[in-house]
Order: sequence, then structure tokens, then C-alpha cells
Amino acid sequence: MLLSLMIFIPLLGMVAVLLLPRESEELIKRVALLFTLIPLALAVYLFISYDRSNGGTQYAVNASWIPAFNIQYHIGIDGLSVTLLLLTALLGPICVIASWRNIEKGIKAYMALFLLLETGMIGFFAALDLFLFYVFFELTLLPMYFLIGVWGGPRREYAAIKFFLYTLFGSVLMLVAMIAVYLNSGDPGARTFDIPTLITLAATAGHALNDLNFQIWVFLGFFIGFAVKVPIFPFHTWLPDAHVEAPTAISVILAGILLKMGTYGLVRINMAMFPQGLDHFTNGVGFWGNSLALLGFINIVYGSFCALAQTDFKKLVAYSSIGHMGFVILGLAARNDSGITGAILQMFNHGVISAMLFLLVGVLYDRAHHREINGFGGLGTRMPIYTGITTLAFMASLGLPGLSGFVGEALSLLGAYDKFKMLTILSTIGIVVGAAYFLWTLQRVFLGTLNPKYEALPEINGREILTLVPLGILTIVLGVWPNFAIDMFRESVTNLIDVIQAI
Amino acid sequence: MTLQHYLVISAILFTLGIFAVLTRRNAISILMGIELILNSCNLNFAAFSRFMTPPEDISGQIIAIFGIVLAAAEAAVFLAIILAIYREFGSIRPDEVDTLKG
Amino acid sequence: MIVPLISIILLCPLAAFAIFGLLGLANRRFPRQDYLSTVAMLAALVCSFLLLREVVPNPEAHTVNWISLGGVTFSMGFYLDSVTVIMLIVVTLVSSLVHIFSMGYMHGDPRYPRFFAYLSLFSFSMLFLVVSDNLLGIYIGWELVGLCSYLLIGFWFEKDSAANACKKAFLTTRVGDVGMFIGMMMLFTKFQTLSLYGEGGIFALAANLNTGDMVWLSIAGILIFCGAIGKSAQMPLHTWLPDAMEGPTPVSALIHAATMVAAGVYLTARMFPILTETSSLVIAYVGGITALVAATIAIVRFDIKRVLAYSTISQLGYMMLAIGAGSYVAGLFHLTTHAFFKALLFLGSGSVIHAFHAMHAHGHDDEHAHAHEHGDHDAHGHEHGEDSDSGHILGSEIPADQDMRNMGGLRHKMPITFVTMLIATLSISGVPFIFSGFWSKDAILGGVLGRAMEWNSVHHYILFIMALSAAGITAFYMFRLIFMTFFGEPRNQEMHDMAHESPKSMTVPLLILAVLSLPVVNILWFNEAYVKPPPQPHLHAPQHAYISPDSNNTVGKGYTVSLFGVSEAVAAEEEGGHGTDGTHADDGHHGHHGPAHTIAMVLSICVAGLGIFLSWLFYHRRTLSAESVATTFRPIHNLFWCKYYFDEFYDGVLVALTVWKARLFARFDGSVVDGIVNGVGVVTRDILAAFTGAFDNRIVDGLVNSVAQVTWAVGGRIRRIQTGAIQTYLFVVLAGIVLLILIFRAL
Amino acid sequence: MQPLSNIKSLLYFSPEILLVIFAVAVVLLDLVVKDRESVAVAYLSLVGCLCTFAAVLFTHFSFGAEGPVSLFLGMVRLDVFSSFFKVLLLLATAATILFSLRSEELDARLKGEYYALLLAITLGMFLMASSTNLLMIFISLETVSLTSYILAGFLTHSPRSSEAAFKYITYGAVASGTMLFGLSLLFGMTGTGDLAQIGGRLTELLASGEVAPLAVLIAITFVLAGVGYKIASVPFHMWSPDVYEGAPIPITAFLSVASKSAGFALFIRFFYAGFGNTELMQAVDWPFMLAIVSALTMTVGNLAALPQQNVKRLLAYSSIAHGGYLLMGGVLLTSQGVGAILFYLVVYLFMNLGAFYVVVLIANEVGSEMVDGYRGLSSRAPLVAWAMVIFLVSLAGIPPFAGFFGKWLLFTAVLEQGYYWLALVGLLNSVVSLYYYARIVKAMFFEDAGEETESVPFSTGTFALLSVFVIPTIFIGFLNIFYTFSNISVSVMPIQ
Repeated sequence: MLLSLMIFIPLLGMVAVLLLPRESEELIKRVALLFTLIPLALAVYLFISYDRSNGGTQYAVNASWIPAFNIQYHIGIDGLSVTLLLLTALLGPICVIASWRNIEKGIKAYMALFLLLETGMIGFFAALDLFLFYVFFELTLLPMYFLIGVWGGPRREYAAIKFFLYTLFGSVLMLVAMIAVYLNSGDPGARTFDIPTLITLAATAGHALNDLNFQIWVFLGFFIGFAVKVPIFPFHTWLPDAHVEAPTAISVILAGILLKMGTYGLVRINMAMFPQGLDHFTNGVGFWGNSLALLGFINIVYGSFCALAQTDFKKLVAYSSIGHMGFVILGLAARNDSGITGAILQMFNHGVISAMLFLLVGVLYDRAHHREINGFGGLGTRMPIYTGITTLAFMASLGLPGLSGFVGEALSLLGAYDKFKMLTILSTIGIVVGAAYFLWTLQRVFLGTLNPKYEALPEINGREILTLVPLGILTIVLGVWPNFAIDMFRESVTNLIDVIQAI
Repeated sequence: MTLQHYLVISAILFTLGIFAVLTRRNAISILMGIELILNSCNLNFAAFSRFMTPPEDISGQIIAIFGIVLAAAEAAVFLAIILAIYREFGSIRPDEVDTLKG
Repeated sequence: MIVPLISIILLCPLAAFAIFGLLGLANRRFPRQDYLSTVAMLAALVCSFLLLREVVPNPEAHTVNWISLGGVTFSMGFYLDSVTVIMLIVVTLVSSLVHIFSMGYMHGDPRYPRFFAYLSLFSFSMLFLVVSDNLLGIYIGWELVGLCSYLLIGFWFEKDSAANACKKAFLTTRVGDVGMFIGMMMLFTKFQTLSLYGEGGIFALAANLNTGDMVWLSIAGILIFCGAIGKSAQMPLHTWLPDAMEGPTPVSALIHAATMVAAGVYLTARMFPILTETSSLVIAYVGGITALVAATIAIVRFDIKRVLAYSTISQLGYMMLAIGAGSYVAGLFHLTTHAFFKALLFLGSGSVIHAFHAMHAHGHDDEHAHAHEHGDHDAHGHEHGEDSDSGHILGSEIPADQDMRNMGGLRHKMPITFVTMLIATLSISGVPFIFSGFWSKDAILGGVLGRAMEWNSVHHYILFIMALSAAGITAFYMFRLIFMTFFGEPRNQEMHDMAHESPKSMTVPLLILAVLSLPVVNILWFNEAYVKPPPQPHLHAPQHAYISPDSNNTVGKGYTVSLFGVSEAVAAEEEGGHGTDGTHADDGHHGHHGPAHTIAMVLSICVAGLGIFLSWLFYHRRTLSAESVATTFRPIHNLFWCKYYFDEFYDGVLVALTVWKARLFARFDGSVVDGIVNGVGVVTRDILAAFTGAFDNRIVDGLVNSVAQVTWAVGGRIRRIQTGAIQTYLFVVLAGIVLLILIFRAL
Repeated sequence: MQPLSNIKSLLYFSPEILLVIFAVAVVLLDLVVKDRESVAVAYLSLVGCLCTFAAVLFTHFSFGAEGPVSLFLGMVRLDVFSSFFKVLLLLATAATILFSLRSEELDARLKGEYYALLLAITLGMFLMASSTNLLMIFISLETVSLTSYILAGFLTHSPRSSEAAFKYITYGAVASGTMLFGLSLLFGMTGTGDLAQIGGRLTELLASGEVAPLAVLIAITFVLAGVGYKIASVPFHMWSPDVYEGAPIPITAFLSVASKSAGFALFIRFFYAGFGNTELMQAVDWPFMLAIVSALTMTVGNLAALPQQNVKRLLAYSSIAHGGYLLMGGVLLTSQGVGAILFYLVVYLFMNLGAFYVVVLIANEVGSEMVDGYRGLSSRAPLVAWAMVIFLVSLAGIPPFAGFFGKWLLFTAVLEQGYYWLALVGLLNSVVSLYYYARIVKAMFFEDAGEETESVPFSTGTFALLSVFVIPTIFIGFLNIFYTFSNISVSVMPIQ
């Protein structure tokens, strides 16, 4: 019930916003903010009241939806989803506030679409029925397409359609895999989309879903679908464009949540449902056995080096996300305690940190109206507070211990080294390069003599600080006390590992 | 006269019709080609009904008669449209009526 | 009692920084951040001294679960033994003094409060590192001190040289840290824990490893040591330290002389129990080479701070050498003594520089003027900066107020500074008996020689020679510094006239440190029962050692000094080899020890004296001319002058390579990945142009783009078929029918 | 089931009879009404649709529900299947009438004939959906064709319209002639016109070797030519882009939905009732032929749609593509397959008609059928623009809109039969299709109108009609009832 509320309140908000007159912009913003704050409150409540000692599904709702195909409205949360739900609900209001001033035209449509987007995201993390899962997954596409395409930068049309087509391409393959799973889940009439049921079926020996070959193919289908979202190496080219063109708040959502949808799917579906397929790609034997870790490694190194070469501030951050998601993949490939925990932590932390980074880029862009890194210089003297916060975000992102970024990375690597020694060692290159591009950026933008063009650049204002502070606090808290988050999903991870090792 | 003869003739008619339809440079000739096709079909039906079905079953003939009727109706419509074409394009050469393409 | 004390020690500085940070968000300042930080530091200092009493009986660890996963847990906590306490005292002491000194030195700087906030943060991180009982904690403190050093080196970030220097420092050390992290990963995968002590700890587990694991263990040890190489500026990662002198001088004194750089040594000492023969030897050699090379470079520097920087590198090399050669106690002993006299030297040089600053600002006590002096001093900063990234080597680029060639004869102008610096110099040069440096350095030399003789190992003889010559060179260049700065005629009269003694807030710390440079510190090391070397279960004497491996004292001697001179002690290694702890530390008055130390002492005194004498000849008496020597040995001089071309190598090769690779990847991303079928794409675009003419090719680039182009091309073909001529359509129909029939006839 | 005699049948035949009556009534009314602008005839024909609808329900629930009834000595057949299509077709007709009311391109003087013809064509489609005899099939097909030729060419003084009609009739006549030839062959081989018997006979003959498979193959292919031309499947699709572009928009909408549906009704009945048994398929593997045809159809449709600038033409190609998707369901001889087709037809009716309605509106207000004409519509007519987005996205088959559920059913059916390649082709096609739909969206939302920026006014009636299409397009997929209904209508369909 609580969950359903959380999912559909933003939708309600969309309706409310649509009913408001187009002129009363302030009101629209306030309403939108309200309808993003309520889910946040609910999420916090869930986060607190979630029973950490049992990793199973909680707050489940299971109602029949389309009996003809045994499709159910089945939602529920476990430790992983509740963590990401909190992230989603947190970024919601922050993005509304971040869009408060710098969305000039069509604020009404903007807010409506944003609320729709939030419904899609929350629903996605809560769905426990494969069909529902897919519907919510796709539900995020359309609003995103418009939010980038209408309110984006100069090449927005291109970025928007690129994002749309890439993701759709991935998700049709996912659809095939999904239908295949459905058809093999039993005799006509007994078939199901219910994820927990499917997991148990896939684990029972002799069942059609338990067949290795089948699992490998279906794994691939889902994997490509999610890989586009993550994004994993060959499918990543949509990300920089989308980020560069999207308005600040949307970049935040894109990096903060949508990327996580990919990795979340990998955990929820690929790993839990197809342990044999997973094993085939991560058992460390031969090429295929290393393939997943290899992709993670490529993401890390490749993303970092690309970031190093960027001169557009936002593009740099975008590529850095590619690099950081690589750690998630690497950790998941390790599929042991520290690996998976690290990966999940990294999901959450990257959500927080990249959100900060994009907000910060936005702050600078709103003032200087360009993002050319070499076009700045010496801002440290002009806007000390902004510099301080940016330094914090950068340090967190380059994995400075004591800030959240470190824990996730470290755990993923520690876990991965267990299985993929060489790849992990090579991946540490990413750590150095990561430090390199962030420090270099820091130097080019903030250090050195002040660029006379920006003598009068105004300091970051209260509203912007307001959006950044909660994230900054999270960054520090999770860096100092990771158990704060880990407690939520420790048990769930243990269950997952049991499933994986059951084969 | 066996069934074969009828079939051969109808086949010839059909082919002629197709040939006319494909090659004639005049809408009227195309119409004639179409009529040929329909007639070959009618001939088929009649012949089959004569040779393949018991004498009391005349459904084949009936189909043939309906075929003739429909052919007539079709011809009427076709001619009307040809008139419209002539009014708009000042020609009834089918290859000149090609503003809609791609 | 221990827990609250530690908590206070850690939290005070942290709080001082936190207050600054939080107020900073609101763009406010604590009225007297400097007092705040200093008081916090002093509180920590007091607590450290209290701990001295607490911990004597036996070391203990206090831990909490930091990250607990389903299977493994990472604990976080502190381990307290004598070494920890000594480090705590050293850090808090030097830090407090530097705080006080800075109040004078940094006075009036536009970012004065921030400076103290950073100092507090640094102190916290350093202390955290020191007390941590597990690798993860050490690593955290490790990186945090790195951050602080980054912030403080770049404190005057308007100066490009400073901006470059801080980046360089962070990155260079990070390279080492990655090595350390890999080492941690190896240890973790092996032992499933990262805490060092206790029966569940790495040391206990490592002790049970059999010889089959030695190679692995050595690699792990060396990788961990990589971290130390980075932080302690050992070869080949030493180049950042000289550049770090771009930071304010108190920072150089605190971070880049006394504490942070010493953390590498501390870490290596902590790792002592898992060091194997090979890893020890590697460490020793790295240390030895560093000591020698850095010293030779120092000979030819003219920038007073950089001379000290290289001497620091060299001294750190000493300590590494000591640890590597098994003289655990000696190494740490030298760490403490060095901390004091090197801090003193830096602060002294700082006071000199300060004097010249003030001079620039026309007026002796015109502090405010001197304040924005930093300002314009920084403004031109990028022109000088001798060792800055750009790798210029022309002396003319040294900041005027740090160039020893502008100094001379200052001893009358600044007596206190002179006397204190002289004491420090005597101490570092190893002038016998009344200076702490002598004892510690001699302890190292003795330890190395002792092991050499005992194992009869060539390696250790070589190392001993290195150390010895380094000692001589040290004496030489240190006195060169003294002579050039304080003796002789003022070279730059106008600057000389303006120079003046520094204010109390600066001279007092100097005096205190001067006292600390006397053997009084030996109190800490007074009896070997207080500092016991941990056992080294995996370090065995080579086969050709005089003493058969199985006998009791197969391992080199630890060594401690007392006020009363040299008292040798068999360090606990050998008992450690047999699992007992080193209680009876005195049963070792045999073997090659006595001779080793007498020899070492004599030799070291000789070389020191020689060094001092030479430098007296060169730079004071001037019977010999440095220039002529330089010309005669031009190539060698160049080698020293250009710092063995390390920077050139890194900039020219490594950095360039990285950037190039990055560019390459980016281009790769732009072209290849983004358009795997771009060739096809182009071709189809032409076909398309032929068939359909203009089309919107801003669809989606890359893979999708080319696929899209192909699709468009096909679409164009299909449109082509749609000619508009009805008879074509009909033809297609019939063709289609025939085709279908034929196909399915074939089936 | 004993076929009823002609007199008995009349009652069961009431919907068709009503249609005839109202067609005549419309013509007469048109003679009476002098006022050019009067819309009386339109409303009369609407009433006609309503009455027919009532009659359909009546006949269905009073006779058809308890099982199929065969009328007129087995000429036509009343079953759930046909009732389903009758409802569908009536919806389409009513919508078309409403479009025509709003469309400004039609000549007011001829509206009497226009609406009469609409009712007549509906009658023909009813028969197509329910006929079970070669003769009836041919007659109904011709009825539909002849009327639609006239309607396509209904715009006086419009070259495009006349050309459309000309091409349509030429093409149609040849196609139906070919089909008739195929029918004659079937008749000759089996000696009967009754679909139900044809299948059985053919099987026996093939088994006994009296008939060569080639002959059957030729016959089937010729029949396919006629059916394929109705549902515009490759290679019989070429008339449709031109005709759709030239014909009046309401007629285009009608053809793209109604005559496609009727074509599928005929197709399903013919191939399932006629050739639907396994021995026959072993001899002549027509499902595979259909699989290839469907793959070709959707690919050709989508690819050819990519470069189009005229929205009508673009939608024409898109409807060809959708014909291909629908054929996928026809490939498999499973009730899921057919059920999927029926469900998709319902969805397709709403979203496609909706899209065409927007085209009508824009053509009226902006006066352009080109994609560029849609520039900046988001600011000028936001509601219409958003409605169009929903239709297009649903056509592209993206959740949560009905189009996705339809596609999903089809793909499930296909995958169930193991046609993985076909499903993959279909899915990739839907990705391609997204691109050209998105071009319209792009024009409406991402590009600005240029000089015209004043908002376009639309009457509340317009929005009401629009919502009639929007709401189902959004919600059908979520309602279980439609799935069950399509399944029922299949379950009682004669598959031997």
C-alpha cells in the first residue's frame, strides 16, 4: 500500500500539474515540489522501518492485473531496492529545486513529464512482476526523450532520439528474452511473470528455465537491454551526448537513477534469475568466463581515459560516470560478498556523487554560459564556497577515503581481485587516471590566476547550496559509516549469493 | 471437347489479359485486358461446373454469371474513372498518370 | 582511559576543521581560527604525553566493526604500542610548534584562517594514520594526509607553479598508493582481513605461512612498500617533494619534513613482521640509493628550501635503509630525531625567507605589508620555482628570497635563527655525542654494518658504503648551506640591510626544537624494553651466513642507544623467529656487534668531519672553488644539477604518453566505436544520394548512424520501385506471384 | 450444423438488411434536403450505424452466441468471429462519418452518395467477414472494391484523387481477377464452393495424388494475391501509398483500418477454414510462405516510410508495416495467433484512426499534409500535439500504450511457435519505425513554428472525438476484458 502510494503519488502530481493554468508558474513548481517531497517522506519511512534483519521482500503488494496472461501487479522491496528508492526519492525534490530558475519555457509540461518520469523510476525499483518491471522500464523513456529534446541544449534533438533509439534497441532484445522466459515458465495457463516465482523455478533442477543453454541466451538478451542503460562499453556512446545536451536536473536524474536502472536490472534479473548464465560469463574460465569482468575493466580504463581527454566540463563528468559504473560491473562479476556489496554501494554513491557533480557543473554553466574547462581559471579566489564543495565532490568521486566513493570502489576491487587478479590490477589504473583528470580539471578551473573575464562571477547561491548539502552530507556519512547503507541490504546480498552459489 | 480444351483456352485468355494489362498504353485496352481475365475465370467456372460437378449442381455456372455481372459493374466504374482521369490529365495513357509516386 | 584520550587526540583537530568547514558553507568565519586550531593541537599534545604513561605495559588494540558484510567484516580501530605513542608525541609536538610558528609567519595572509583549518585537518589525518590498527585505516589516513598536502602545497594556488606542484604531489603519491592498494588486495584475498594485530590479524596469520608462500609474501610486502615509496618520496617517485616546496614554509616543515613523509617509514616499520628477505633487501636498496642520490643532488642546489627538501629525501632513504636492514629501532629512532631537527631547519629557513619578505615590504615589523607581500610574491611566482613541473633548471629562476646566493653574513642579523639552525645542522651532520642526529644515524650505520658482517652479505656491505658516503655528503652540503647563509660577506647588501630577526612567535618554536635536537629525545628510546622490534618470522639469514640458520641469533641485531652511549641489544627478531617475545633483550652482547658499532661510529665521525672540513674549505675559507670543480667535473655536475633528469623523464615520457593515450582513446571513441560501420555508412550515403538525394543525416551517429544510413538507402531503393506508373506495380505483382510459386516449388 | 434456408435466414441477416435500408434512405433524404450545408444525411447514416450496431448485438446474443449459424444454404455464417468484426467495422464507419463531417475537402453537393457509399462498403465488409462460400467471398470482395474505388476518387477536380482511383481500380481489378482465377481452380479441383469442404477435399485429392501440389500451390498463391491486395501485403501493397495519398483523408483512414480489418477477416477464414489442416500444409507449406511475406511486408513498409515527407503517405507505409505485424499472427495456426490479430486490430483501429483524425485537423487548420507543416504544433495546439504523440508512440509499440500490448501478444504468439527470427525481425522493425514516428514528434515539439505562432483553436467537439481515440489507446492494454474477448471470438472460430 505504502509502496503503491509512493509509486502513484507523482502520477497524481502530474495530473494536478496538468490541471493548473499554464500561467501560474510558481504554483506549478510548488505543487511539483510537494508531490516529490511526499515520496521522499515515504522513502525515508520505508528506509527506517525496513526490517534489516531479513533480506526478503517486504511491503509486498500482489494483485491480479491481467489474468489472461497471469500478469500481476506485484510490487515489493528488498534491501537493494529500498536503498535505490531512497536515492530516487531524494533526487526528485532536489531536481525540482534545481530546475526552479533555469527552465524558462513550458515549466508546466516540464514538471508534468518529470513527475511521470519519477513514477516510472520508483515503479521500476519496486516492481516484482517481470511484465510490470518492463513496463516501468520503458515508461521512463518517453519523458526522458521529451525532457532532453525540448529543454536540452543546441543538439538536443539528436541527443534525444539517440538516447531513445539506443535504449529501445536494447529493450526489444530484453522483451524477446522476457517472453522466452514467460513461455518456458510452464504449461499454457500455468505460466507466470512473477519474479520470485521465476527465480525459484530457474533454480529447480530439470525445469525448462534451469537449462544452461537457455539461461545463457536469455542472460544475453537481458544483459544487452541493461548494458545500454548502464552503459557498458560498446553501447555507451549515447551517454555523453545525452548528458551534454540535457538540462542540469535531467543530467542529474540520468546519471543518478537511469544508469542505476541498468545495474539494478543486472542484479535483480540476470544474477538472481539466471545463475548458470551468470556463472558462464563470470566463472573466470576462458574468454567467456572473464567477459563480464573484462567489460567492467574496459569501462573503467576506457571511461577514465576518455574523461581525461575532454575539455567540456559536463562531458568529462559524463565519461567519469562510465568509468565509475565499470567498478559496479567489476564488483558484480566477482559475485562474492565484498564484490556485490561494493557494487551496490557504488551504485548508490555514484548516484549521489554524480548528482552533485552535475549540479555543480550546472551552477557554473548558469553563470558563465559555457562549459569549456580551459575557458576558466582561478575561480578559487572568486567563489571559495563553490570551490570547496566542488573539491569535496571531486575528491569523493576520485575515491578519496573518508568519502563515500572510496568504499564502493575499494570493496568492488577487493571482491574482484579474488577472481580476476590481472583484470583487477589493471583496473586500478582507473584510480590514478581518475585522480588525474579531476585534479587537472580542478587546476584548470579553480587554480592559477583568475581569468579576468570572471572578475564579477557571483558566488553560488543559497538555493543551489540547498540542493547540494544533503548530497554532500550523504557523501561524508557513507564515507565515514558505510554500514549505514550496508545494513539495509546485507541480508539481501547474502540471499542473492546463496541463490548464485546454489547451482 | 474435353475439360482440357476449355482450360487451355481460359489459360490463353488469362495470359492475353495479363499481357494487355501490362503492355497496353491506353486505359481502355487495359480495361479490355481486365475483362479478358475475368472472362477466362468465368469460362473456368462454367467448364468446371460442367465437367467436375454432378449435373444438378450448377453453382459453377451461377458463379460465372455473377462474374459477368460484376465485370459489367467494374467496367462501368472503370469508364467513369477514366473520364475523370481524362478531365484532369487530358490523357488516358496510364504512364502519364504518375504524379503520385515514391 | 586510553579510549577517551585517543578520542580527544583525534577529535580536537577534526572539530577545529569541521567548525571552519561548516561556517564556511554560510560564508562565515570563526573569529580566531588560528587560536582554535592551535589550542586543539596543544590539547592533543597533552593527551599524547598522558598516553605515554598509559601504554607502557603492553600494546593493546581497540576496534569496532566498520564495514560488516555477510561473510567478512572490516574493522576500524586503533592499536597502541610504544611506537604509536612516540609517533603521536612527535606529530603533535611538531604540529603544535608549527601552528605557533605559523601565527607569525602566515600573519595577514588573505586566507590566514583557512591555513590553520587545513593544518588541523592534516593533524587529524596524520594522527588517524598513526593510531590505526589495520591497513584500511592506515590507507584512509594515508590518502587524507595526501589530500591535505595537496591543499597546503597549493595554498597559494594563484601561483601556477604551486598549482602544478600540488597536482604533481597528489598524483605521484597516488601512483604509489595504488601499488599499496594492490598489496592490500593480495593480503585481503589471502587472509580475508585487513587488520594487522590480534590472532585474527594479518601478522598472526602470515606467521604460519610456509616457505611456498614466500614469493607471494615478498611481492605483497614490496607492493605495500610502494605506498611508502610514494609518500616518503623515495626513488623513483621522489620528484614531487622538491616541488612541494612551493607551499608555505611551515607546511614544508610539518608535512614534508617531519610527519607525512615519515609516514612511509612508519608504514614500512608497521609491516616489519611480514617482510621477507627479498622485500627487506629491496627496501634497503631503495632507501640506500635514495639516500645517496638525493644527497648528491642537494650539493648543487642554491634554493635554501630545496636543499633541505633533498636532504629530507636523503634522510628518509636512511630510515628505509634501516628498516630494510632490520634495524627497526634505529630507523624509527632516526625518524624522531630527524623530525625535530629537520622541522627546525625548515622553520629556520622559513624565518630567513620571512626576513627577506619583510625586507621586500620595506620595513621591519610591517607585518601587514608583508601580508600581501605573499600576494605579489605569488603573482610573479610562476616565473621562478626552480624545480616546478616545467623542469627548468636555471638558478636564476629561484625566488630571490630563497636563493642562498643572495644571503650571507646573516648570523649577526638573526642570531637566534642562526644558532638554532646551526644546532640542527650539527645534529643532521652527525657531529658526535651531544647531538641526537649522531646517535640515530650511527645506530643505522651500525645496524647495517652489523648485519653485513653477521650475514657476511655483500649487499649489506654495499648498503653500508652508500649510507656512509651519504652521511659524508650530508655533512658537506648542510654546512655549505650554513656557510652560504650565515657566514661570509653579505652578497646582496641591500637585501642584507633590510633583513631582521623574526618575531617571538617564530623564534620560540625554533628554540624549543633546538632543545629537542639534543640527545634529550633519547629518553624515549632509553631502554630497549620500551621499544621492542616485532618478530620477523619470514626473514632468514642466507645460507652462507657465518651462523647456521637454525641457531638462536640468525638475524641482524636491533639496536638502541641510551644517553650513556652505545648499548647493544639483540632485537627480538630471533626470538620472534621462535614465536616468543623479545623480553630478554640483553643476551646479545656477542656476535659481530661490538666491532660493528665501533667501526661504524669511527667511520661516520670521520666522514662527517671530512664533509664539514671540505665545505669549510669551499664555502668559507674559499681555498677551493666550487665553480672550478664544477667545470672540471662538468658531466657529473650536470647530472646532479639536473636531478638525474627524473622530471624530464616523467614529463617527456610518462605524462606525454598518458595524455597521448587519452587523446587516442577519445578519438577512438569519436570515430571507431561511434561508427563501426562508418565505411559502410559513407558508401551507403553516396548510394542514398544517388537514389533519394538529400536526407537528414543527423539521425544518430555511430553504429546506429551507419545502420540508419543503410536502412535509409534501402528505403530509397524501395521508393525507387514506387515509380507511380500503375503498370510497373502490376508487373511487380505478377513477378511476385511467380516468384512465390517458384520459391515454394523449390521447397 | 444444417444451413438455414433463405427465408429463415433473413432474421439473422438483419444487420446487413438495415445497412441496405439506411443506404437507400440516405440517398432519398439527400434528394429531399435542398440545403447544401445540411448535415442531416451524415447524422442519418450515423443513426444507421447505431441501429446496425444494435442489430448486430441482437443477432449475436440471440442466435450467434450459442454457436455458429450457417445462413443462406451455407453462403454466410453468423458466429462470434463475424460479430466481432462487424462491431469493429461499425466503429470504423462511424468514426469515418464523423471525420467526413469535419473534413473540409469533400464536395458538399455529393455527400448523399458519399454516405450511402460508406454504408454500402460497410455492408460489403460485413459479408467479407462472414462469407464461407467462394461465390460469396468473391461478391463481397468486389462490393467492397468497387465502392472503395469510387470513394477514393471522390474528390472532384482533384487530379490526385482521380489518379488514386484509377490506380486503385486497375490494380484492384487485376488482383481480384487473379484471385477469381485461383478460386476457379480451387472450385475445379474440389467441385464445391463451400470453404469447409474445400479443405477436406483438397487433402484427400493430394493424398490420392489426383491433384499435383503445384496446382494447389498456384491456386493458393492466386487467392493470396486477392487477399494480399486487400491487406496491402508485399508484393501486393504497391497501390496503397498512392491511393492513401490521393484519396480524401477520411477515406484513407477508413481504408487503412476498415478494409484492412475486413481483409484479415477474410484471410483468416479462408486460410484457416480452407487450408487449415495439417496434411494440406505438409503438402504445401503456406505458413512459411506467409512468414516470409510478413517479414518482407513489415520491413518494406518501415523502410519506405523513413524518407517520407507527406504524413498521409508516411502513415500509409506505416499501415503496410502494421499489416506485416498482423500477418505474423496469421503465420501460426494457433488460437493465440489469431487472438493476437484480433486484439491488435482493435488497438490499431483506435490509434490509427486517431492519428488520421489529427491529420484531418491539421489539414483543415494548417492546410498542410507535410511533416514541416507540423512544426511548433506543441505550442500552437498542445492538446492535439500530445494526442498525436500518444497515437504515434502507441503505433511504435512503446509501453504503456495499447500498441505495445498488441505487439506483445503477437510476439508472444510468434515466439511460442519458435519463429525466433520472425520475432526478431518484427522487433527490430519496431525500433526502425520509432525513428520516423519520432520525426513527426520532433517537428511538433523540438522545432518552432516560424512565423505562425498564434494558437490554433479547436472546438470542444473535436477534443471530445479526439479523447474517444486517446482514452482507449492509453487504457485498452490494462484491461483484461479485451484479451478474454479476443480469445472467445477465436475459440468458436471454425478451425479444422
